Amino acid sequence: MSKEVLLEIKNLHVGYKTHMGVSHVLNGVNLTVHKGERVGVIGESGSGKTTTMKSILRILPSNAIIKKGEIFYKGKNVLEMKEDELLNLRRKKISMIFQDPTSALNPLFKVGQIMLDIIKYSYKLEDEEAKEMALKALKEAALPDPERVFDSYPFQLSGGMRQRVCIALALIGDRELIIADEPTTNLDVTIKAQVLNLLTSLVREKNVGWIFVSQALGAVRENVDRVYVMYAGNIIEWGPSRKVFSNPLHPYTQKLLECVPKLTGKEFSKGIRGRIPNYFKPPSGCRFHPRCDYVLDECKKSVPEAVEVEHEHFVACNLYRR
Amino acid sequence: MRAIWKYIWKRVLYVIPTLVGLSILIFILSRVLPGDPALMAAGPNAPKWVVEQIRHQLRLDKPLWEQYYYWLVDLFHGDLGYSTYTKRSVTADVIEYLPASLQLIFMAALFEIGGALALGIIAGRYAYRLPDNIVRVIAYIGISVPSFVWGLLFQLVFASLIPLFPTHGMYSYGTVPPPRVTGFSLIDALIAGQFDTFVDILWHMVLPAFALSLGAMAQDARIIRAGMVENTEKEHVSLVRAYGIPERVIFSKYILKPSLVPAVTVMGMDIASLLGNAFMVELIFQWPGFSRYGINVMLNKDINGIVAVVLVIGILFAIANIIVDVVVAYLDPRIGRRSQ
Amino acid sequence: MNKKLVAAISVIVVIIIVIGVLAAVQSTQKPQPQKKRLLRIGFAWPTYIDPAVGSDYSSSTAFTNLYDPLIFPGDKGVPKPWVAESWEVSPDGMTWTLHIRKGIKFHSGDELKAEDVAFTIHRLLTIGKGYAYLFTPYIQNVTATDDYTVKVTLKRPYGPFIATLMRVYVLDKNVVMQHIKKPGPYGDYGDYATNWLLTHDAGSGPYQVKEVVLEDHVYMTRFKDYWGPMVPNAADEIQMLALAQPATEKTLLTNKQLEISSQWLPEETIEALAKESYLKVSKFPGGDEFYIMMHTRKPPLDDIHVRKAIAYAIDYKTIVNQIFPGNPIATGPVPSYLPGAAHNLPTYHRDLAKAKEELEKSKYWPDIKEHPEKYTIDYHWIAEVPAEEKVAILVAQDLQEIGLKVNVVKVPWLRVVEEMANITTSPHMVSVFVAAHYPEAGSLLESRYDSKSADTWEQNEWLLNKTLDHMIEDALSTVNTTERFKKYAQIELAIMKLCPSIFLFDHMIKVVHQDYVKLPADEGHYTGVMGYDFDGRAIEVLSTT
Amino acid sequence: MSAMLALKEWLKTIEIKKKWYNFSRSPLSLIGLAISLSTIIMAVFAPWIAPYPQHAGFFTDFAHAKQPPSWQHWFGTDEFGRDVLSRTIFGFRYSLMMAAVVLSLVVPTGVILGLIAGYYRERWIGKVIMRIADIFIAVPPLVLALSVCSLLTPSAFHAMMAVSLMWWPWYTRLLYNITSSVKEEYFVYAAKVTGASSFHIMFKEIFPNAMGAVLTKVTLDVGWVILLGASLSFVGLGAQPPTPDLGTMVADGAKFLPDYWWISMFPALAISYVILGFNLLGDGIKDAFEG
Repeated sequence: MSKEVLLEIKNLHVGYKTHMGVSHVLNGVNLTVHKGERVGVIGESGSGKTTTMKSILRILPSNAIIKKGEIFYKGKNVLEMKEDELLNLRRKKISMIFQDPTSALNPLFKVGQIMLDIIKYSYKLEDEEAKEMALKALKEAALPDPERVFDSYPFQLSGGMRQRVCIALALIGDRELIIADEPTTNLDVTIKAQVLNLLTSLVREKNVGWIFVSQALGAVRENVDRVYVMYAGNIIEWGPSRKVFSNPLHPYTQKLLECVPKLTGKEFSKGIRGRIPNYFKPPSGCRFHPRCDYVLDECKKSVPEAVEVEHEHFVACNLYRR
Repeated sequence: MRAIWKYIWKRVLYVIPTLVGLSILIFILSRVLPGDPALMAAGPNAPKWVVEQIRHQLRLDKPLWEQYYYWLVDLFHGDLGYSTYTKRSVTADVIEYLPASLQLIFMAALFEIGGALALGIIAGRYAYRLPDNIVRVIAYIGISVPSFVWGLLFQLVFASLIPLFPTHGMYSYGTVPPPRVTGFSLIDALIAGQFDTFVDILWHMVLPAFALSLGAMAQDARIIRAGMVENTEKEHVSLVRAYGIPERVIFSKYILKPSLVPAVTVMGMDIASLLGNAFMVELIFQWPGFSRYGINVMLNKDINGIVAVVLVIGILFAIANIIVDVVVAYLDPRIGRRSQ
Repeated sequence: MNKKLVAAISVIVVIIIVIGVLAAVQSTQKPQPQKKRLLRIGFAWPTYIDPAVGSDYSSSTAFTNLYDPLIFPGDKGVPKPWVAESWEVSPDGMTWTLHIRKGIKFHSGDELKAEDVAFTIHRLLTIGKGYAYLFTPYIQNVTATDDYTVKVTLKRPYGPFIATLMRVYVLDKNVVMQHIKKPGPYGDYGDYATNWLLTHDAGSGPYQVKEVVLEDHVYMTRFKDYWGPMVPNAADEIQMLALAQPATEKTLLTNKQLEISSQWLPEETIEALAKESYLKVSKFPGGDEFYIMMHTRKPPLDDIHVRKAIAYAIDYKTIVNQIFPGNPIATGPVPSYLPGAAHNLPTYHRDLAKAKEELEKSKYWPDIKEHPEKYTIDYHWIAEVPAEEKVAILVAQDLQEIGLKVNVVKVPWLRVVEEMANITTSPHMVSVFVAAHYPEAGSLLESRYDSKSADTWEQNEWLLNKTLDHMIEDALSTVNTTERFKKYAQIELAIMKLCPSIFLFDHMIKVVHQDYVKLPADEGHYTGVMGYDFDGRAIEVLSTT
Repeated sequence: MSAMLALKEWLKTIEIKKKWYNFSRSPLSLIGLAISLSTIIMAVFAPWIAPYPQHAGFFTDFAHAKQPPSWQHWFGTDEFGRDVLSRTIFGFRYSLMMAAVVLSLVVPTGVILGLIAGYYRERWIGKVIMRIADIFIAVPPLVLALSVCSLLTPSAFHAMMAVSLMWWPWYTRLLYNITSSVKEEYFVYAAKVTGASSFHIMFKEIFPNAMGAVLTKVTLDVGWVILLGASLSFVGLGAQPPTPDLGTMVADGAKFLPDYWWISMFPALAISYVILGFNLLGDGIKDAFEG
C-alpha cells in the first residue's frame, strides 16, 4: 500500500469553552485518508465524530479551541492555512454533507440562491453558467424536476429531497474528498436506503476520497475500505473494514458490534453499561476504563498507545500491549 | 404577490370585528362611567337648559344602543361626532392633528430601526466582546428609562445646557408654516418649496422622536443581537462556511436575515409603545399632534373625542401590525405560504 | 438583500448626520422676518374666541382685543362709556336705553349699529354659553329702536346692569349671518356661526384674527381703522401662544421669544426669572379671591364652631408669604379693592388656642376626640392649579394640630364643577379662586352666597339662607350706587359672622415680561376685570422684532 | 387552591438547584435580583429607612423648600420642603403595591381564561374568550388605561383597576398558546384516557408546564406595570397627593426644570431603577428556565 496520503489528522486535541469550564472533547485523534479511499468512522453519539469532521474544514463553533495537533491536507497544515488557501480548500477540494439537512439549509433562502452563491464564489461564474452547474448537480443527485427544486425554499421539500440537495452541493465540481457526517441519521427509514445508495454509488463512480461517519454499522461495513472506531474523543481502533468487523479487538468495539440490532438513534442499548464520560472532567488514562469489563490498573493511569495487532489493524488498548 | 394580498385581506377581515368590539367597549365605557359630559361641556356657569341642549346634541338623552347606532351611522358618513372640547367635529380634529403625530412616530420608527440595526449588528458581530457589552448596557438603560423621563432629561439638557435642539413645538419662531395640503408639515413644506421650513421641522422632531424611540430601539437591538448570536452557531451557517463563502457575506446575508425576523415580529409591540408613549412625549415637547389632543380630550371628558382617539389609535395599531406581518412574511417565506 | 440593507442603514445615518449639521447651522442663523412690534403672550388652551362660547381668562383676553364691549372697565373697574356712549334708565329701573357711539367700524368695514348690538345680545342669550349667564336672569328683551339706540327691558330692576355690559362684545351681524351653517341647534340660525367664529372674528376691536390653530395659537394683527384710542407704541401683532410648561416659557422668555408669560407660572419659576435684568415681574389684582369653601350642610362643618375652629387654625401668613407671596390676606368675602367692598370687617387669623376653644364648643367635639376618623374632612383642590396643593397640605397639617383629620384629594376642575352641582357630592372643603363677573361686590356676593348659586361651582357652602338671599336681591335691585354699596356692606358683615368660607387672599396676578413691554399695571393701573389685563390698546411695545 | 397545589407540585418537579445555577451564572441576573430586592426592602421598611418618614405625609416646611442635594438631604428637598430621598423611598412602596395589586388580579384571571380558551380551543367558549382578549389588546395598553382613568376620578385605585383591565389578555394569550400546544402531548392524552376531569387536566397537567413562562412574565411585568402606572401618574391620573408616587413626583417636579432639577430627576431615576431591576431579574429567570 503506497497510496498517496490525502488527509492526515495527527494528535488532534479540541475542546469547547463554556460557562461551566472547558470540555476536553478530542483527545489526540489520528486519522488518515488516502486518495480515492473510502473511510468509515463509527462510534456512539457524542464521541467527537462531528467535531473531528468540522475541524478538517475549520468550521467549528466559535467557542471551540484547537489545543494541539495538525491536520495535513496533501501535506499542508489546514490549521495554519491563510484565508485564501482555506477558502480554496473549502471551495474546490473538500466538501461536507451535514447530518441534518433541515438545519443545514438556511430556511429563508431558496435552494437556488444558496447554490448560486456557493458556485459563484467558488468558480467565479456568471449567473447563467452557475445555474446550469447547479441544475446539473441537482440532476446528478437524482432529484426529479431540478428546476422546481432550484426554485424552492427548503421547507417546501421533503427531508430526503433536502439531503439530496446537500449531496448535490457536495458533488459540485471535482472534489477530492467528501465528508459525509451521518448523512442518513435524520431521514425517514424508508428514505435512508435510497439516499445511502445514491451516495455510495456516486462516490464509487467518481472515485473520490470519502469519509463516511455513521452509526449504521452495516452500511459502513459494506461501503468503506477502512474503518475508524471512535470513543470519547479518541480513535481506539482502526483497520481494514473487513478485519475490524470480523475481529474487533477493543472491548468497546466488541460491545458496539454486539448490540447492532439494538442500536437506535440516541440512546445507547444496555449492551454497554454507563454513559459517555463527562468531558469537563474526563476519566484519567483510557477514557473507556470506567465502563470497561477488563479494566487494568494501568488503564487508569496512562493513555494506551496504539498497537498493530494484525496487518494494518491497530488498537489502542492495554490488553494488547506486550 | 397574489398570496401576499390574500394574506393581507385575511388579516383585515380578522381585525374588523376586533375594532368593532373595541369601539363598543370604549363607547360604553365613555357613557356609563360616572361623570356628566354635558355638564362638563357646558362650562362652569352655564344654565341648566344649555346643559340639556348639549345632552341632546350628544344624544345622551337616548338609550345606549340607540346612541351607538347613530354613532355608527354618523361614522359611515365620516362624522365622529361633536367635540365638546374643541367645539367642532371630531373628524376635523383628527384630520388636523393626526398627521403631525404620524410624522413624529414615523421619524421615531426610523430612529428605532436605524439605531436597533446599528447597535444590534455591532453587538452581534462582536458578541461577548467590549462593543457587545457596551451595547448591552445601552440596551438595558434604553429599556428601563421611560420615554417621558428621556423627554424630561432632554428638556433639561437641551433647553439650557446645550441649546442644540429645540425642546418644544414644531416650528421655530418666525418660521412660516407651509400652506396645508396633506397636513403632514414635512411634505407640505416640500410642496411649498420651503426647504428651510422642512429642515426646521426635522430639527424640531429630533428630540421628541429620539425620546420616543429609545425604548423600542433598545428592545430591538437586543433581539437582533440575540438572533445573530444564535444564528452564528446554526448549522446552515456552518454549511455556507464549509463551502467557502466569505465571512462578510455569511454575516450580512446568512446570519443577518434570519436574525431580523424576530426583531421585525416584535416591532408590532414596539409600535404599541410608540403610539402609547407619544402621549407623554407630545405633552412634554408640546408637539401639536394627535396624542396631545388625546390627553386634552381625556382630561376634559370629551366623550366623542375619547372614543375617536382610542379607535383611531386602534386602527393605526392594526394597520401597523398588518404591515409588520407582511414584512415578516416577506422576510420569512415560511409564513406567507404555509397558510396556503 | 445585503445591499438594500446597507443602503437603508446609510440613508438613516445620513439623515441623522444631516439633521445634526443643519441643526448646528440653524442655531447660528435664525430666519429674519420683517421687523414689527410683536406682543407674544403665554396662555393656556382651551381658548374660544367666540364671545358667546368662551368665558375664561384666555378667551376673555382674546375678546378684549378682537371686539369692543358696550362698556369698558376703567381704572379699578369703574365703568367707562365705550360702544355705549351714554345711557338712561327708566324710573322703575326696568328699561335701559343705550346710545351707541357713531363711527365705529367693524373689521369688515361696515359701521357698528344698534342692530348689531341687539343681534349680539340675542345670539348670546340663545346660545346660552360664555357670559350669557350674566344676562339670562335679567334681560327680558332687546330692541334697536333706531341705528344708534338700543332699548333693553329687564325682568326686574338690576342695579349693576351697566357694569355687566363689559361682557357684551359686539359682533358684526352681517358677517355672522354670512357664516351660518345649517342645520344646527339654533333653528333658523343654524349653528349661529359658532363653527366659523371658533377660528375667526366678527368684531370691531383694535386687532383682528390672522390665524387660529386650535390648541396652539391665536395670532391677531392690528386693525388699521380702529376708532378708539391706542397707546403710541401699541403692538402690530399679538400672538397668544398655548404654553403648557414653565420650562418652555422660561426658555422663550430668556430667548426673547415671548413678551409676557402666562399668569400661572409657579412661584419658583418667577423667582428664577426675576433675577434676569431684562425681565420684569408685574403684579396686579385679578379681580378674584381665593377661598376655601366649607360645606355648611355636611357634618361636622354644619356646626359653626367647627368652621370657626378651622378659620382660627389656618396659617394665613405662611400661605401669603411662602406659597402665594405678594398676595394680600383677604379682608372679607370680596377683594378689598372691588367697588362695594366693605372695610373693617371682623376677620379670622391663626390662633390655635381660640381654634381649640371653638372646637371644644362644638357638639361634635366629644365624638371627634374619640373617633377623629369618623369626621374625616374631605378637602378637594383643583388639579389644574398645582400651587393649591401646597395650601391643601398646609391646611391638612394645620387641622391635624387641632385634632381634625383631613383627606386631601386632587380633582380635575371639571370634575369639581360636577361634584359641586349636588349637595350630597359636594366635598367638605374645596379651595377655589372665584372672580367677580363684573367689578362690583354684588357680583361675588350673589355668585358666592345666594341660594340660586348653591348648585354651581361658585358655591360649595350650600348656605341656602333666606335672609341672606333677600338682602342680596334687595341690594342688586337698588339702582342707586351709593345705597347699593351700603347694602353690600351689611351682607358682607352677615357673611363674616356665618363663617361659611375661609377667606385666604385677594389674588394678585403675576406675570413676567420683557422690560421693553410697558403694562399699565407697572404704573399702578388695573381694572380687576378678568381679560382686560392684556389689552392691546394700552400695552406699549418699545422694541421691534 | 388548585394553583397552590400546582405550585407545590411544580416546585418539586423543577430542579431548584439547577435553576439557581443557571440564574446565578449571569452577573446581570444577580444585579437584577439585588436591585429588585433592594426596592422591595425599601418599600417594606420605608418608615425605618427613610431619613424623614414624616415627609411622606402631610408635611410642609417652606423655609427649607427647594434645597439642592446636600448631606442632610441627599436628593434635595422639593417645593414643600420635603426630603426627596424619603419620598422616593416611600414611592417604591406605591409603585410595588401597584404592581402587586395589578398582577395579583390579572395573573389568575388571565391564566384561568387562557387555560379554558386553550383547552376548548375549538369550542365557542374558547373563541369568544380570545376574541374578547383581542379587543383589549387592539390598542396599546397605555392608551386604553389613560382613557379609562380619565373617565374616572384620578386615584390610585382607579389607576390599578384601569391597568388591570388592560393587562389580563396578555396572560390569556400566553396560556392559550401554551395550552394549545401542550394539549396534544401524550401525557395529556394519558390523563384523558384514565378519565381525569377537564379541571384536573387543565390545572394539574397543563398548568405546571406554563409555570416557568408565567413566572418570567410576571417578573418582567412588574417593571412594565410600574412603568404604566408611572405614566398614568405623570399625566395626572395617578395616586392622590401627598402620596409619594414616583410618576407624580416626576410630573410635579418637571415644572421646576431646569433650576430645581433634583425634584423630578431623582424620582425619575428611581422609576428607571425599579424597572431595570425587574427587567434584569426577569431575563435571569427566563434564562434559568430555558438554559
